[in-house]
Amino acid sequence: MIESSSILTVLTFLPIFGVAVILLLKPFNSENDLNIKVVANLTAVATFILSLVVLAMYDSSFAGLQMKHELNWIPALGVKYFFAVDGLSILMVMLTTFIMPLAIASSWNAIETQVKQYYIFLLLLEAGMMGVFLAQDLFFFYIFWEFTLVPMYFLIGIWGGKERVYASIKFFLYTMAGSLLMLVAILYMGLNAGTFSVPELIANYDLYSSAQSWLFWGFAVAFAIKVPLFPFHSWLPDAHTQAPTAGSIVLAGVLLKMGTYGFTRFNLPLFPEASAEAAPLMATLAIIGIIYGAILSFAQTDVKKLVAYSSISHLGFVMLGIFSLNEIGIQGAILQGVNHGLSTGALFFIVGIVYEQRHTRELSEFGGLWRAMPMYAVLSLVVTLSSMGLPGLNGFVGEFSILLGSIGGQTLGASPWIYTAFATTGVILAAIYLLKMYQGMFMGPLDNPKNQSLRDLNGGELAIMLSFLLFIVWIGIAPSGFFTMIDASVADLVTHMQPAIDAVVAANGG
Amino acid sequence: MGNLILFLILAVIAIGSAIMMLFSRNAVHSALWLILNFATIAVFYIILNAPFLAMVQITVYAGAIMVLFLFVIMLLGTEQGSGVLATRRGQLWTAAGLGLVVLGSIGTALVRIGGSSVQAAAADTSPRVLAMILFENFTFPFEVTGILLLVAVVGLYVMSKQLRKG
Amino acid sequence: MNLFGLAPLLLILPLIGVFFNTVVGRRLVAADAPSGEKWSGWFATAMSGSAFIVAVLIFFSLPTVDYHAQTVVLWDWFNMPSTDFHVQWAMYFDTLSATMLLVVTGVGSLIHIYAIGYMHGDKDFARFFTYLNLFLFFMLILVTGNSYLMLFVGWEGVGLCSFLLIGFWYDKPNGVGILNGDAARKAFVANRVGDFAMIMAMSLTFWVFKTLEFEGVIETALHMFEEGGKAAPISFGMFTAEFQVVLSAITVLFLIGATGKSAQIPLFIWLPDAMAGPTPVSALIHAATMVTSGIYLITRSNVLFEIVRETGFQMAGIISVPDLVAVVGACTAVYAGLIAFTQFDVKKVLAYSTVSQLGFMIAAVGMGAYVAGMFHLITHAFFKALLFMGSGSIIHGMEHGHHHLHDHGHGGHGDDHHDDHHDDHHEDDFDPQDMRTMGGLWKKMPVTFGVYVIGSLALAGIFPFAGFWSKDEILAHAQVNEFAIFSFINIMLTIGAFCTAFYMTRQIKMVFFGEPRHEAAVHASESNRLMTRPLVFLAVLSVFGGFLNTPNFSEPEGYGSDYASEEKYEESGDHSETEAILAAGGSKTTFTLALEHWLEHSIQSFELTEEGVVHMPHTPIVLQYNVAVTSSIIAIGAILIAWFLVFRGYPMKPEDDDPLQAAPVIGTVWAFFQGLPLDSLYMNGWVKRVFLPLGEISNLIDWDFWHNFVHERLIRDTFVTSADFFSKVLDPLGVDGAVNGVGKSLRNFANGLRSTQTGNVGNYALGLFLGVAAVIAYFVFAA
Amino acid sequence: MAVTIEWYIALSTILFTLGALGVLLRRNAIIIFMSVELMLNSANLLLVAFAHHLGDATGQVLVFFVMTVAAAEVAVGLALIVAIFQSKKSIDIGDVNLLRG
Repeated sequence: MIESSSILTVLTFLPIFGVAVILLLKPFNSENDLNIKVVANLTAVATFILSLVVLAMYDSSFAGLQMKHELNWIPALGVKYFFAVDGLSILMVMLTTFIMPLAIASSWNAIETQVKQYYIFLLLLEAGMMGVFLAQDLFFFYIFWEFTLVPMYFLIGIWGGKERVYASIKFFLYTMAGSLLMLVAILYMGLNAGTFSVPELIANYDLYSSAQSWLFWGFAVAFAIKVPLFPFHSWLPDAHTQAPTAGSIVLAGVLLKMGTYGFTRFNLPLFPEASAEAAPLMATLAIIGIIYGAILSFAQTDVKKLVAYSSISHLGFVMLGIFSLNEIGIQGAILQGVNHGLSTGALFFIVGIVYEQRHTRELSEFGGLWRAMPMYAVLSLVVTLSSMGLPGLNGFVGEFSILLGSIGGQTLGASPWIYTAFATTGVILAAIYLLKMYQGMFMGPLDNPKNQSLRDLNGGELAIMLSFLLFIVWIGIAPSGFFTMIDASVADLVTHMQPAIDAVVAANGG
Repeated sequence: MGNLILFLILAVIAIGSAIMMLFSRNAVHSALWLILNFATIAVFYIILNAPFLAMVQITVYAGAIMVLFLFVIMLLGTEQGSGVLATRRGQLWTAAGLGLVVLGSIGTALVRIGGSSVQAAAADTSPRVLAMILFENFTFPFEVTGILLLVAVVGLYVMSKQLRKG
Repeated sequence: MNLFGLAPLLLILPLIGVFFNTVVGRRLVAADAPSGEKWSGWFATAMSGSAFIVAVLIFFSLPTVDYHAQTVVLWDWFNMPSTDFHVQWAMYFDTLSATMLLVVTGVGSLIHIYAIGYMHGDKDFARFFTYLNLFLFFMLILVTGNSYLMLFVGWEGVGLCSFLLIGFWYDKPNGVGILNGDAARKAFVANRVGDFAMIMAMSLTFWVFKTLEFEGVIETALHMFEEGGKAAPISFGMFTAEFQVVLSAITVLFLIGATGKSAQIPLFIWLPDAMAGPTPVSALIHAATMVTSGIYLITRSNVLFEIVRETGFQMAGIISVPDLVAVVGACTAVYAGLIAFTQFDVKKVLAYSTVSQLGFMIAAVGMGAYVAGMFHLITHAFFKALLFMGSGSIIHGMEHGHHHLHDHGHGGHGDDHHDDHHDDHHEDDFDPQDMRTMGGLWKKMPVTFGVYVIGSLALAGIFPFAGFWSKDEILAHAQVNEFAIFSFINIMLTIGAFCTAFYMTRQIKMVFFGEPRHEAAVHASESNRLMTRPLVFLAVLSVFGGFLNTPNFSEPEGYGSDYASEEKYEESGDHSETEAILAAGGSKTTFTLALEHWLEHSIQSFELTEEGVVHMPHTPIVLQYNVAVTSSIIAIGAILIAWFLVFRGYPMKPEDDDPLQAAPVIGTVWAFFQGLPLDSLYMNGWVKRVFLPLGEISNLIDWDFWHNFVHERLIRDTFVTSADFFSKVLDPLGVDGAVNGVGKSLRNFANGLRSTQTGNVGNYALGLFLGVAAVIAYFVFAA
Repeated sequence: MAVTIEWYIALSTILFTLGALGVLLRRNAIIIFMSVELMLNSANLLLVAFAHHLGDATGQVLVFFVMTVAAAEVAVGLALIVAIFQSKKSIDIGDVNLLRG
């Protein structure tokens, strides 16, 4: 393990470097802004390659933070410039660096106006997300957390659909409002403990533990809005339906994971007792989200909205896994976060492909596309099945681990299987709404003349789809490597929480 | 005494050529008068123990720069222009008044000081010494000046492209 | 000879077939249909055939390792080092999975060959074979998986293939394609309901046994039972319960899973609709292999079920899980048997028949007669595949005849050929599957007729066909046990057997005898040899398949017990003698009970005694003459009644009622079963009445209330209204007035300044010079 | 009577003032430029005179810098004039008043 290393700093700010290059560029050929696209794509790919280096340096047997880059930033307040990675975040970082090139590449033909600004915002967003996943100082983290809002706000507001301005403002205000509660909590903790660094805060648990149930909810509301956990999901359908395809991919793929990551990184270790006490409530909300999101998803006629609501359902699984508070559930939840990023990201990409050609997303406008676009149909089928949790594909791996974890849920009362049973109905419901979507789009006769001239995937789209599919299948059939990466850290987390969990169990007469 | 006479003669030529440059309607004439003025100043340089600068004055100023002026004048074909009197009255009189204020101020100052200054020993001003000073004490300004020239060149290049397009 | 190293080929070969047909085969067929079809079809068949050869080699390798189960590990799947959760991709071979392997690959290969003929001319020919090979792949995972989780992979995978194949003709015009899609979706969702139970069962299994591998689960279960008895406490998290309760929960969940996959009450509704798929699919997936996986699952978990039986734990104080399994099976057997003779669609009759026969198998495993269940599974695979493919041949012949009427040149089966002609006046609603349009086909299609009769006799359980032996074994098992529940099952299954013979007779009479009732039937012709050869082959298996497990006709010498009185065996206490005899019987070259001896290496029987768990060999079955005679009489009676009394009036016209429909009492029953809404319960009932409104209500709540009302009306509009108040009322009077005043004066001042900017360089230079002069003057005069 | 530094200051002042008047009074942009050159030269003259007066060659070195800047300025300035002429067809600064408020 490398004790002090600036590689994470480089990784985080590499996209910013790309932004600087783009700013200096004058389009050689102003008609398609080729050079801007090339630079943006290259930057994203370079970031991915650098993250592979980080992965190679990552020691999966070590539970704590690695590759630390720790500097005093505002010594008077105890604020640090502190990047580090561990099992809770390594997969999130990899997910970010993997999704971003695909999202950027998917915009190649889709974005025609203000190309320069578009790519700048995407790259800024990438840097912000990396910062969120790597920062280990609450103050520092908060800066990145808020920073990600800005590029996303513009991405939705400028390149979005008809109601884009409304959706972007709603997105911004909703998430901002939640974050402010977190800011209050962060300031309270930091000023009481004299430090904002997460490991030091955990070590100084006594200094803030008396207020932990309040602090827990301060953080939880911010993260729950981001996830989004029922009932804080109202911004999601608007943001998703209005966002451009790449925006949706990033939103579903990475931004939502910031919420679930926040729970594992901050809520569980910082407030173990409050977490253990809140687990039944959080799990209940998660399950309501699973079922409610699925039913809503079924009721949609707009394909993109259908997929958006399915995110609520899928993220419900992740939350359930986290609040089972055992190794299997939390590992499953982290991996399911990655899986959801891949599957739902790919689904949004799929919707984007037909939308680009037909400029509609109404299910009734489609039908029989299999005949017109066979390759697209087959690949979409695999992605749909992955989202549905077919064993052998990635969705099942996460879902099953979560369900397995939830039945052994540590603080879910004497009948944790009730949670599991309700959550498992989500599996049935997923089949219902996803098959409705698939049948509506691809099966039935190809009788709409507008659909008959649709073209199948081109080379670029195929490459993007295959990149998604590579990991969808890989995680599906050989997830043990991924689990190994996060295992030590999660085990450490659960061990850290165990006394608190036992105390709560004892208090509840378990 | 001979020196003073020489100085006065040269001063008269310099001031006269400057005035002629100022009042010539024809721009080419103005340029020619200015060359004369520069040449006179080159003679002053020789008197002031700066032979190398005198040569530079002739080659760079009287030669290169003024040729450039003439070249542009010819290129644009704008020899004939309005004279001094074409200026607006207010401008003319204010300018003249201000000129007098400056002259008067400096003159007053000179009169107040009186001719009591003491001449120092003559310094070695061979090109070698100048180069030593230039490259030892003024290395950085020298570099900056180089960049300035480079910027001028690049700027001219860009402008010439624009000119061609426009 | 140990060839288990070849095992991965079982999975690789079908996958090669899948990739070949997706990438190459598709293009070949598109480029040149006749030769492309040959390549595509035969390549897939070759893959399936090779898998069969591998299966045979593995089958013969098992004796060389003394029938010990073999595990072939492929690679890690789930592995969380800090927990016990560790599942591998590993293949598990014992006699049970080897048997399933042979059935799946053997029948599968025959159906591949048949499908080459059946699917001829279809534009999606290669896609069909892709799916068939994919199905084979998943089915092989299902039967070879070494853990419940891997079994589940195959379990879901075959469900997927079933979905794809039922919806194979997804774009047929006139709404047929959409109906096909609906049927496919219904199958998938019904299966998912079963999968729900499977996931729950597996989750519980893991927390109880800390593993999901069959061997580990069984060992731990026996160990726990031995140590703690039925009330051994199980606890994890904050959960605690007794061993027998948890195990009952696990097994009942497995039962629900099995009802989904094996189409039992209440989840059987999807199977009849699944007939929308091409007929080879009905034969392979919905008769011979996939639907039997529920039986396989229960047989695989037999130890868990037997432990539950031993504990005697009654769910809700009413019934124990194994008994529930048997009851569900028996009820399904009768219920589906009754529905079967109200059907007019040639394939629907067979579909309900399949449900009924699966009921027999489930009832068998529920009674603990695992071998009998497996035996019936195998023979059923033979004759039901035969019957389905025979019905495919009939449909093919009818379509052929139908085309003959319109265009004389064109033969062969297309996916929607008859729809091509639907502008022809009276042929709009011609359905080649409706038995009422058939009749007298035995002359036109002699081979099909012959094999169909053999299949029907086997299904009806007529001596000496395969079905006789297997069905008899189940009935014998039901009869010889003395518990009340077994008597009930015995009665139900006997009724089921009667129904079977009855509806098959009705079908044969309607299809093959009498006068043709439609022009198409007049012109029908025999199918090509690619289709009939596999039929003949299966017919042979249907005749002789029963000898796989022929019972002893008399008690083996020195064996002082019969099947009816296991108690005696237990009481005798002297096990060594009988075990010796059995061992001798097992290795002796004898054709009796071959399957029983073969499977006893996988299916454990045991008894909890004071010394702990004692493994007990299986008792051999002696032919129960009373059962055999009774069931034969019932079957033959049913045939005769159907032939001479009830359906004497056949042939009938398409618009006629069935004679039973007209009968006074039976007519009511008929109407009840035919009009039963269960069949359309899913699409019309559940989805339309429950799920769609639920979705709309949720949408109402989420969008109209939560999104539009709370967020938009309450929060946003309150904000906007107050903002309006500030901007329109408060601001102009107070704040704005002051601000505007400052603004105005600034503006005037700025306008004044503006005039100083002339834009003339001279003026600016003058200003500059003014400054210079001022500075100089200041230094000279003021400083 | 020796030629002291005062004489040179006087001469330089006169030349500088004349140059300034040229900038202020002429409307021909080229002549304005020449006047600027004249002002620079008067400054140069003074630098050299002081160098002579103080016996320090550094003053002469500074003249080099002034010349360099002047050369650059002339080059850019003349290019600007050409550019203006191309768009306005005149080099009369009275015609160039885009900055008028």
